[in-house]
Formats: sequence, C-alpha cells, structure tokens
Amino acid sequence: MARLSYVQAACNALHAVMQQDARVVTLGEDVGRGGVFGQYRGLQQAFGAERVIDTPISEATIMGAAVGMALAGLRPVVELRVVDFALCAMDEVVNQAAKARYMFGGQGRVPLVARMPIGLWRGSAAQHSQSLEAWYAHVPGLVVVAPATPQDNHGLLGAAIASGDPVIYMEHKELWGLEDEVDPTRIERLGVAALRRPGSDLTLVTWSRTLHDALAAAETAQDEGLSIEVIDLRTIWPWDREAVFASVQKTGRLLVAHEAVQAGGFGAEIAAATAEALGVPVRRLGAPRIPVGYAPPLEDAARVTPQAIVAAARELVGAPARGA
Amino acid sequence: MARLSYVQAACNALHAVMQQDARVVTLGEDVGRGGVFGQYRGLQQAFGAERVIDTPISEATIMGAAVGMALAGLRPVVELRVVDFALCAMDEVVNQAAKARYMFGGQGRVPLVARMPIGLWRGSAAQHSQSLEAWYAHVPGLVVVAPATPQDNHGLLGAAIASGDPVIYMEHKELWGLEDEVDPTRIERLGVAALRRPGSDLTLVTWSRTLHDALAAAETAQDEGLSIEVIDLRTIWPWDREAVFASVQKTGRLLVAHEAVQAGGFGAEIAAATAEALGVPVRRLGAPRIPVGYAPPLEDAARVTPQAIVAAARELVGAPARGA
Amino acid sequence: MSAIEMSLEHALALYRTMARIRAFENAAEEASKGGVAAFGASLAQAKVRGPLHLSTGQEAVAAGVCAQLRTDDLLTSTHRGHGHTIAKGASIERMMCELFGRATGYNGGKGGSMHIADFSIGMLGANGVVAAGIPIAVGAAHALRLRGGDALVACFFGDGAINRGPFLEGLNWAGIHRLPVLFVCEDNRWSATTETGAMTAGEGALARAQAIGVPGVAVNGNDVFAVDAAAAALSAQIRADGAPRFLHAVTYRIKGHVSVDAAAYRSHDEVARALEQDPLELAAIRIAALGGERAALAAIDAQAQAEIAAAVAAADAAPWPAQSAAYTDIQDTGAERWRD
Amino acid sequence: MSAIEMSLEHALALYRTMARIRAFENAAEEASKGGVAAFGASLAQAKVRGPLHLSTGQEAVAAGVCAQLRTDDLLTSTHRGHGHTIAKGASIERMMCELFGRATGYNGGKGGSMHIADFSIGMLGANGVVAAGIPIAVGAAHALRLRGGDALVACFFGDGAINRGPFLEGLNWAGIHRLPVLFVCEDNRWSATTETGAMTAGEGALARAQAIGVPGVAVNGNDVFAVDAAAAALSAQIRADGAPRFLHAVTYRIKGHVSVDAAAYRSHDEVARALEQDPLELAAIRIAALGGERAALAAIDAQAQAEIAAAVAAADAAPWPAQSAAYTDIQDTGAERWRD
Ligand SMILES: Cc1ncc(C[n+]2csc(CCOP(=O)(O)OP(=O)(O)O)c2C)c(N)n1
Ligand SMILES: Cc1ncc(C[n+]2csc(CCOP(=O)(O)OP(=O)(O)O)c2C)c(N)n1
Ligand SMILES: [Mg+2]
Ligand SMILES: [Mg+2]
Repeated sequence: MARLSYVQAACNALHAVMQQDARVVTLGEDVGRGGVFGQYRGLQQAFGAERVIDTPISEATIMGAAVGMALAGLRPVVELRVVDFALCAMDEVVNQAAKARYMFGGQGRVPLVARMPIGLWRGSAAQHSQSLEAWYAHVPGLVVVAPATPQDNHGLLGAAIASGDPVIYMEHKELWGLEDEVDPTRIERLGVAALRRPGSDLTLVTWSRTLHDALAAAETAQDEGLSIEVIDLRTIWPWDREAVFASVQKTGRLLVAHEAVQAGGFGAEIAAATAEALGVPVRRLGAPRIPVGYAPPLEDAARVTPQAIVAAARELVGAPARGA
Repeated sequence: MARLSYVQAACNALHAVMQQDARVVTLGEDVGRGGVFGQYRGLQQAFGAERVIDTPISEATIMGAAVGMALAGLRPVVELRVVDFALCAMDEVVNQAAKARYMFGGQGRVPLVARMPIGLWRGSAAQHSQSLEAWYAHVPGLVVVAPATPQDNHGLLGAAIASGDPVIYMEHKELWGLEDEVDPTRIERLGVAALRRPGSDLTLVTWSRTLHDALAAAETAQDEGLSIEVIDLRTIWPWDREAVFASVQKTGRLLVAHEAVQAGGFGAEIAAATAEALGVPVRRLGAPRIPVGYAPPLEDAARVTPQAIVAAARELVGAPARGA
Repeated sequence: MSAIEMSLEHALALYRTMARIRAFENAAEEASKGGVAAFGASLAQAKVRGPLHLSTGQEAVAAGVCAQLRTDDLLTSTHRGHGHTIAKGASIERMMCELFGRATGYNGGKGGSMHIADFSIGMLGANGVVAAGIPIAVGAAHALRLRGGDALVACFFGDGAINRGPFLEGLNWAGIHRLPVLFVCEDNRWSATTETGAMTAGEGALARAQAIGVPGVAVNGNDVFAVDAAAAALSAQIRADGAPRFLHAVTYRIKGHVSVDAAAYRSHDEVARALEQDPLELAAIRIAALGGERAALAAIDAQAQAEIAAAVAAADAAPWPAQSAAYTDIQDTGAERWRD
Repeated sequence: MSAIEMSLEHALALYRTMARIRAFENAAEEASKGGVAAFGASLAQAKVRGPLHLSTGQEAVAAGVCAQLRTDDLLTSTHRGHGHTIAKGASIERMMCELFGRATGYNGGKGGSMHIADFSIGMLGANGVVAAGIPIAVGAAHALRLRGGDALVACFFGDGAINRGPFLEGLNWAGIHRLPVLFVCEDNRWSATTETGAMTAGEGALARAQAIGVPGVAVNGNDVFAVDAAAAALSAQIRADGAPRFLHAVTYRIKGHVSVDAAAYRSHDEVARALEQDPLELAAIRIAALGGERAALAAIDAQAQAEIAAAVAAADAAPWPAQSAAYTDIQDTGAERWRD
C-alpha cells in the first residue's frame, strides 16, 4: 500500500505492465517528457524511445498507427490528451479499431488502450471540457472505462491493457491530483461496478468525478433521513446490469448522475434499461445541453453538484416506490 | 404535386433554395457530376462551379471550410457521402460547427446543413452501414434531422437550410429510390413529429427507414387486434416531446424502434424521458451491439424487422398498462 | 533487378499474377450485376452484393510490387484491393467465397470485397475508408522494427488519398521514425466520378512525398517490369536502411468506380487510349521480345480461367455463415452482451 | 514596401503594436498565476483561469503580418492568439475582460483566451484545436471570393500544426480553388513540451507548402520589418491574382507552453540565446538607425503600460455574466430545450 495520486497510480500501473510485457508500447504527444499531466513520467527513461514513442501532433495517425501496431502483435497504450482532441481520430477509433476484428472475421485483433481524459477542467471552456463516454458505449467493439479513484486508475488501467480489445480509457482531468491509498497487487476486472456506499431508499448510479459529488450528496441526504446507495459503474460498457438491478430491486428507485450532457448521455441507457426490466421510477441528472462556458458562472451551470443530486434524490423519493 | 423519389425530392428542394438565396452553396466530393447518389443532379450546370463546389477527398476540410463559409456569411450545404466518412470530420462538426456561435459569444453563427446518410445498404458491411444520430443529439449546438419520406426530404431539407444553425441531415441510403407524391409548396418545421397512423394500445416512436417497417408492423398487428399509433419523429433533436407524451398519455405504453444500435441509441433518451415523466411501461428495439456484417445472414441480424417490432409490441402490451 | 536482366521465368510469373487478377475480377464483376443500389442499379439478388471496386487495367502495380515482397512482409490495401491480395499470395477460392459472403471466405462472410484480408500471408486488410490504411501501415512497421529483421510494410493507396490528412501525417511519421514502409500511390487518375488532377494542387504525389521527407520514384504503372524493377530497388533500400520510400505508379482505371458504374462522366477516347496500354498486352509484347511464346501466355490465361471457374463454383456451393456468427469476433469483454 | 523604404512612422506603428501585445500578455500572465491545474499548479482563484498561451517573443509575426491587413480582411488564429487579435485592431480592454471571464468581454465570458474573437474587425476567432483554423480560413476565403473585391484571409498556425492533416487538406484546397489566403506558419520551434524539429520530416513548412502548390517565402519572424515587408509582398500578390501564398516566420517561444509551465524540459542556453533576439529590442535598434529616438519608444512603452493597467482595472471591476447567459447563443431550433 502506498499513498498515490490518481495520475501517479496510472503511471505506476503502466510502468509495471511495460516491465512485464514487451509487447506493450506507449505513443502520443509529449510522452517523452512525461506527458502534460505527468501520466508518463519516467517511462521513456525506463523503456527507451522505441517503446515510449514521441509523436507529432497527428491524432489520426496516433490512433491509426496504434491499430496497425495492434494488428501486428503489439499492445499499444495511446495518449490522446483529451477526448476533445480524440475527435480528430474518430475514423481510426470507430471504423478501424472497433471494427477490424469483426470485419476481418477474427483474423486480427486490436488490443489497445486509448486514453482520452474527459470532463470539466476549471476555465478550459467548450473545446477542452467534454465527456463523451456515451458515444463509445454505442459503438460495437469498444470497451469503455472511467475510473474515479487512484486505486481504480491503477487496477483498471492494468485490466484494460490486458483485455485484448480496444478500450476507451477515460480519466478525469479534475481528478489527477486526488490522493488515496493504492494496493498495487489488487487485480480489477472490467465490467464490474463497485458499491461505494450502501443505502436503502434509492440507488444512485454514477462514475468518474461525479462519484465524489454523489458520495457528498449521500452524506448530506443521510442527515435528512434519506438513505442513498451509491454505485460506481467504473466500466461504462459493458455496464454492470446485475449490480445495478440487484440494488434497484432492493431500493425500488434509480437515479443516474453524470457530468456528461444529460440529453443522449449514458444515463439514458441505464434508466431506460432499468425501466424496461424493473418498471421502477427512474431519474437522470446530467449537464444541460449547453457547451461549457469559460467564466465561472457559465461553467458552473454545466456542473452537476452535490446539491442538485440531493434535490433529484428527494424528488425521486417523493414519487411512490415500486417493485421493491 | 408530383411523383418524386426521395433523392429527387431533396435535389429539387436544394435547387429551389439555391435559386432563391445566393448565400446557399453546396460543396463535397463528386457534386459536380450530380453526387454518387444523384442528390446534386443538374445543380452545377444550373449554378456554376463557384456555388456547387467540387472538393478533394478531404472530409475534415469539407466540413471545416463549410464552418468558415458560414462564419463569413454563406449558408453551405455539405456533402459528406455517408455518416461513416463524416467521422473523418468530427473535430470540425463537434468542436467547431456546434460550438462556434457559443464560444464566440454570439458574434458569429454557423448556418450549415451537413448531409451524412445513415443506415444499412445491402452488402456494404461495417464501414458503410452505421446510424449515428444519437451521437449528434448528445452535442449542444446541433440539430439532427432524419427524413423518412420524399415529402419530408423536400420540406425538411428546405427547413434545415433556413434554420440558421448547424443541422446534421441524415438521409437513409435504402430510401433513395422510394417514390411518393410531393407537394413542393408545403413548408415543414424542424422539431415537429408526424403522426403516421393513429392507434390506441401503444405508441410506437420511430424515424428514418424504420418508419416503413413500423407501418408494416402496425398493419400486421391490427389483424391481431393490436392497435398501434405510429409517430415519425423526423427531427431527432430537438425531439417532439409534446407529441410523444400526448400519444403515450393516450395509449399508456411506449415502444421506440430504430435501426441504430440499441445500446446507447437515441431510443434510450426517449424511453428514459418518458419513463421519468409519465411512469408508463417502455420498451426499445434497436440493432444488437454488433458491427454490420457483409453476408446476408449476418447483415440481417442487424436489421430491425416488422416481425420483431410486432413481437416487441405484443410483449409490451402483455405488460400491464399504466398511466393511461 | 533491371528490366534488361529480367529472366523469362520471372516475366512469366509476373504475367501469371496479372492474368489471375484479371480473371478473378472479370468473374466477380459478372457475379455483381445488379448487386448495388447506387448509380441507379436495382437491388437484385446478385451473388456479389454491395460496392465492388475493380482494379482492371491496374494489375501491373499489384503484380510488380508484390513480386518483391516476402511472406513476412506486411501489406495494407484500399477499397480496390483484389489485386494486392492475389499478388501477395492469397487463395483465390477463399477470396471468391468471401465476395460471395460465404462461411468459407477469408473473413467468414463478415467483410466482403471492401474488407478482404489474409493475415496468414501478412495481408492486413482492404479498407473502406480512403487513406485509412496509411496510418495502419505505419503502425505495423513499428511492430516489425521492434521485432527486428528486415521485413517491410507495403502500403497501397489511390491518387485521391493524397488529398486526405492521413497521407501527410503518415508519411511524416514514417520519415521521423525511419520506418520500413514502401508507400505505393496507385494513381489511376480518377477518384470515384472526379478526375483527381483537378482536385490536386502542386506537382502531385511524389513531390509531396519528397517534401515530407520520403524519397522515391515515379514509374509507368502499366509496365509490370518497370514496376517490378522500381519496387526491387526501393524495397532493397528499405531493407538496407530501414527508412521509408515512395513509389508513384501511374496507371488508369479502365472500369467504373464500382462494378455497376457505367462511368458516363468521362470520354470514350480517354478510355480507348488507356485500353491501348493494357498491362497484360504490354507484358505479352515484352515477353515475346524475351523469347517467350504466345502459347505459354495462352496456357497461363487458360489456367487462370480454369482456376477462377473452380473458385466461382466452390463459392457458389459454399454454405452461408450461420446467423449466430453475427455475434462473434466483436470483443471479449462483454462478449455475451449485445442487446443492452 | 522593402525595409529600406520603411518610414519612421510605420516603424513606430509596428513597434507600438508589439509593445501593446507584450504589455497585454505580461499582465495576463500575472493574472493567471495558479490558474491552471496542469503542470502541477494548484487550482487557486486566479483572475485568469485555464490554459493561457503567451506569444511573448513572437510579437513581430502578428505585428508585421497584420500591418498589411485591412479591416475587411479576415483572420483565423490559434490557441496562442492574443497577438493576432491585438494586431488586427481589437480593443485591449474587451480582450482583458474576456480573459477575466466578464460579461463585457468580447465573447461575454463564454470563450476566454483560447476562443477570443472580434468579428467586427474580421477576427474570426482563436481556436483550441491545433490546425483547426486552416480549413475555416479556406472556407472564409470562398465567401470573400463570392462577394468580390480583393480582401483576403490571414491564417495563422504553429509549427506543430504542419504535422496535422488539415494542413495538407487546407493548402491543397486553397491551391486548386485559387483562394485568397495568406497562410502564416508562426514557427516558434516548440509544440507544447516537444521540440517540433524532431517530429517533422523533410525540409519543413515552406517546402511542404510549395509541394502542395502554395508558393511563399521564409522570413526571420523576430524582425518585424522583414515580416512586414514579406507580408506586404505576399498580400499584394494575393490581392492581384486571388491565389494563396505562404509565409514561414521563424521565431521562438520565450515562455512555457502555458503561462504556468516552467518549461524545464529545455536548456537555459537556448532561451538565453533567443532572448538576445527579442523582437522589440531588434526593432528598437532599427528604429534608432532610421533616426527614431529612444524617448519615442519609451513613450510608446509607457502608453502601452498605462493602457493595459486601465484594461486590467476595467476587467477587474466588470460584472460576471449572469448564469442565464449559459443558455443563450447555442442554437435557435430548440433554444429553450436544454435539459431533455
Ligand atoms: C474518407 C472517405 N471519403 C470518401 C469515400 C468514398 N470513396 C470511396 S473510393 C473513393 C475514390 C478514391 O479515389 P482513389 O483514392 O484515387 O482510389 P481509387 O478508387 O481510384 O482506387 C471515394 C471518394 C471513402 N471511402 N472514404
Ligand atoms: C488537435 C490537437 N492536438 C493536441 C492539442 C494540444 N496542444 C495544444 S497547443 C499544442 C502545441 C501546438 O504547437 P504549435 O502548433 O507549434 O503551436 P504553439 O503552441 O507553438 O504556438 C498542443 C499539442 C490540441 N490543442 N489540439
Ligand atoms: Mg484513383
Ligand atoms: Mg510551435
């Protein structure tokens, strides 16, 4: 066990995997100097410039080259800075990485991890603040992971690299500095949610940075006598239906909260699937359908706050619980 | 009134708008020879190569140039062949077109129509068959339109060009040849659904090519004594909540059917919103989360059929209706 | 190997490759009639469905380049990839089965013509997206270099692809990382219904490559011996120093963009002139000069015809993939989850 | 106008533009301390938040190019766009208000430094995505041409941008359509924490542009008179024939990538050498040679300082945007629908 930041935990995990598996390489802009967020600190010194590969500002080719590497037997970890810039590589992600194995009838596979951090990042405005996990969840062939804690950023990154499929790995820019105890020997599995706080009145499903607001909200609600069970989805696709349904069967109500825009967000999938399967009351809370503004009052309009989560939970419990 | 194909109806609408408004220009690959699907037949002859602009195979710049044109006062209609290739222009669609007006505080606007046909197209496999309307619905700043009939492809294209916002305009590749009577004087508004068939037992919301399967399904179901109300959404964002909710309040049940992958499809948004607002039973029917295969048996696995729609409707009605 | 030193045996081998490509595509074209709804054709029950892109008239590029490749070399292709696949050594029968969409095809019916691949011989796939193979080739070259040895990646793309961003990005990348890639611009002068020249500024493919730091040569892409010689020189350089090279092969697209495209947008004269430069005819003349007999070529042609006829019969008789196959080869994580 | 014929008045105007940019960015830098969470800084309550990219040391490029632009010319910029915006004629006070995120800023607080724009003077916006301004410039040039007249678009981008696809696509496009665009590669030798040279194959920006069909020249980007003269020549050519031109301006990024980046990844020597080529100092020497007095420059500096101090005070006193403004300027269709 060691106290590590979210960013250092991932860096350590990558270091360990690269040491064990010579097929693992890392490529992207600025990785040689450790990455602009420090996610690759020390790796080029440890593994050399042939395995920790500096690249031009060529997102399409960063991702496309990773597909070629993977088809030819490597296991690339791809640095794309932020999900907003990953949009410059969408053909390579969606038409190539996600489909190659299928199109070629299983002759080739694309084991790669594409890191594209999501989320707000104080004062970064509309082109550096998006959360697009719902997009990738919609694309057959992709796995989508969004860790919320240092421990998960260690364990899930390792699991993602080991998985053998293209994994869209979404860290959160406002979590880089978050510190916690990390057990580097703990193995995580993709597709398994974490119960972060037990409760009985409603199930709150969330992921990434919003987990921390959800926990704060649950604490506040507790004082009002409202018992919220908090589930951290961790893997967005495949999402852990069993864990969510088991909790909702107990509590009788579902609230999904995420930082992404609510309209067409992945909360819709979870809410719809739960309503279809269990017929219980469901609610979502995501950002309004607005670009993220620069000034704090505008940016704050796009933030899902603990207060808003408590309010949504209260409203949901006001509705009659069913199915429990 | 004239009998027109879906493709000719749009071509006529564009011709009429270009005649009326000198700011409207068209750009894209092969437009000078009428477009590979015939959507631009005769336009370069009529309006010249400065307004019907042939372009290199440069999707990013086709879309980016259109943003520049729009910011500088033109109203471009952008040809992107199919939504699959539009992925090569995702930065330009999402970071530029959708956000420019907001980022610049309203100083500039981006009135453009980006045509990117969706859908299956017999034997075209994984990279030419996607339906990604849910992606764009999730992006603030974008309007999303998916016409299902020749009349709508005439009226909605005109409305899209007039709208003043970036509109993602999604025709369906298997509808090009569909013929029907078209009244060229009829004005359509974006955001308004069409009631295609009244019914009383459940509301079936759909759009694009699936409308035709939905109508066939409703016909079949009628023989079994099941009365299905069919709503053609036409505009995916903003979707016509009022029309859908009014219908669901009457029928007490909602089924959404679309050709896109079900997981994370826009059906989830409609189902979730309806479950939240009305608490009625909801169901979705979309494609399985698989890439589209080439061979007919594989491709057919990705098709939402009238039979499957009837089965889903039957199952939904088996569930107790609430809220009606 | 210069054209002068060309052995008759090698010349006949090049001719044979071209003859097999020609016969394969003629048969595929025949089987595709009515198989695509674009370009006004109806959606009939053709044996080969969807867009079918023929490389008729361009066979010398595939044959000449691939003659210089080894099995451990890799190859990325385009939407117009039958020739590259055959020339790299794929089974014609399994290719035809794939075009027919049968379970016995290379991709089990999942890919069809636009995604044909044979990983066992290093053919990493055709691609439905213009220029998409370029970054993939570059990445594959990284893998080769880490593995050691002197294998290379041959990366084919069309003249239209040089106007897409990945052309710049991929060549620059191969240049700075000194990767063993042979870039082959198969310049057939057309991009779908558009003449590429009018859409291309500057001096064209080779000048661009050189400015981006990838040296190379231009060659008559209808002369299989010239292509073969150029590919021999460039691939030897790549194997020696590990750095990328560029081959600009100028040829012509005899057929329409897809098999059902009548190509009414271009002049008969232009096509007629191109037909006079048929790569098989040109090769036949040269082979005669080397002392080859017409009968030898006729035998090769007949053999190719027979082989293709057998492939068509086999494809026709082959089973469809089971519908359950639609749900495999997608991803391992969550493999059983395809409806939620 | 060649450097020799340069009038003292014009020289002082160029210096003034540079002095105002320098003063503006120094003040913005000061106000941004602790304002970005990257590079290890904490998320304190700075007046200017988020990534702030300074063009300190590069002022001559903006000043020299924009001196040749008219109000009806358009301009697209990058993430490092303060200089271009000031040189094109924007209000320093409204810019500072925008960096402070206030309602009185150019974008009403919606954009900040990375999206600063002033459409009233043809400044079509900074851009947070590398190379994204290139296609936008090209499209804007189509609009100018359809309108008639001899206005042009100045399109700024960095040395890192020449490795992204839109560089190729946009230049090719401007070439084939003969569009009035002045492409300006502002080559400060760095791309974030990476030296661009090692990531760039071939002879660099100008050679690439020429191979893609856009002629141009290279210039010492720290010599404002040289930039001014080159921009004068190129813009005159563009106005005369309507075709694109390329200016490769070699300069240096004195500060870190963003204001809170200490840039420890490069040598002190390198920075020290660059500081000896400070464009304001170089200009001062040349102005002295033209007969200008040090006092005149000191007065300009003082004026700039005063102007900036007033802008900072105004920005500090200006109101925040109302939270309701978060919901405007998005789209008309469905404008009231932001939660469903
Ligand atoms: C990114 C992208 N844009 C457009 C298309 C449609 N398309 C398919 S082939 C083709 C022409 C390609 O021309 P070229 O690269 O010269 O190859 P050729 O067809 O001549 O072999 C086009 C535009 C595509 N497949 N991908
Ligand atoms: C497409 C894209 N990739 C990466 C980034 C992150 N980024 C911001 S500025 C920058 C360096 C740009 O270098 P250059 O073009 O030379 O401009 P400079 O910063 O030197 O002015 C990078 C990589 C981005 N903004 N956009
Ligand atoms: Mg071609
Ligand atoms: Mg730079």
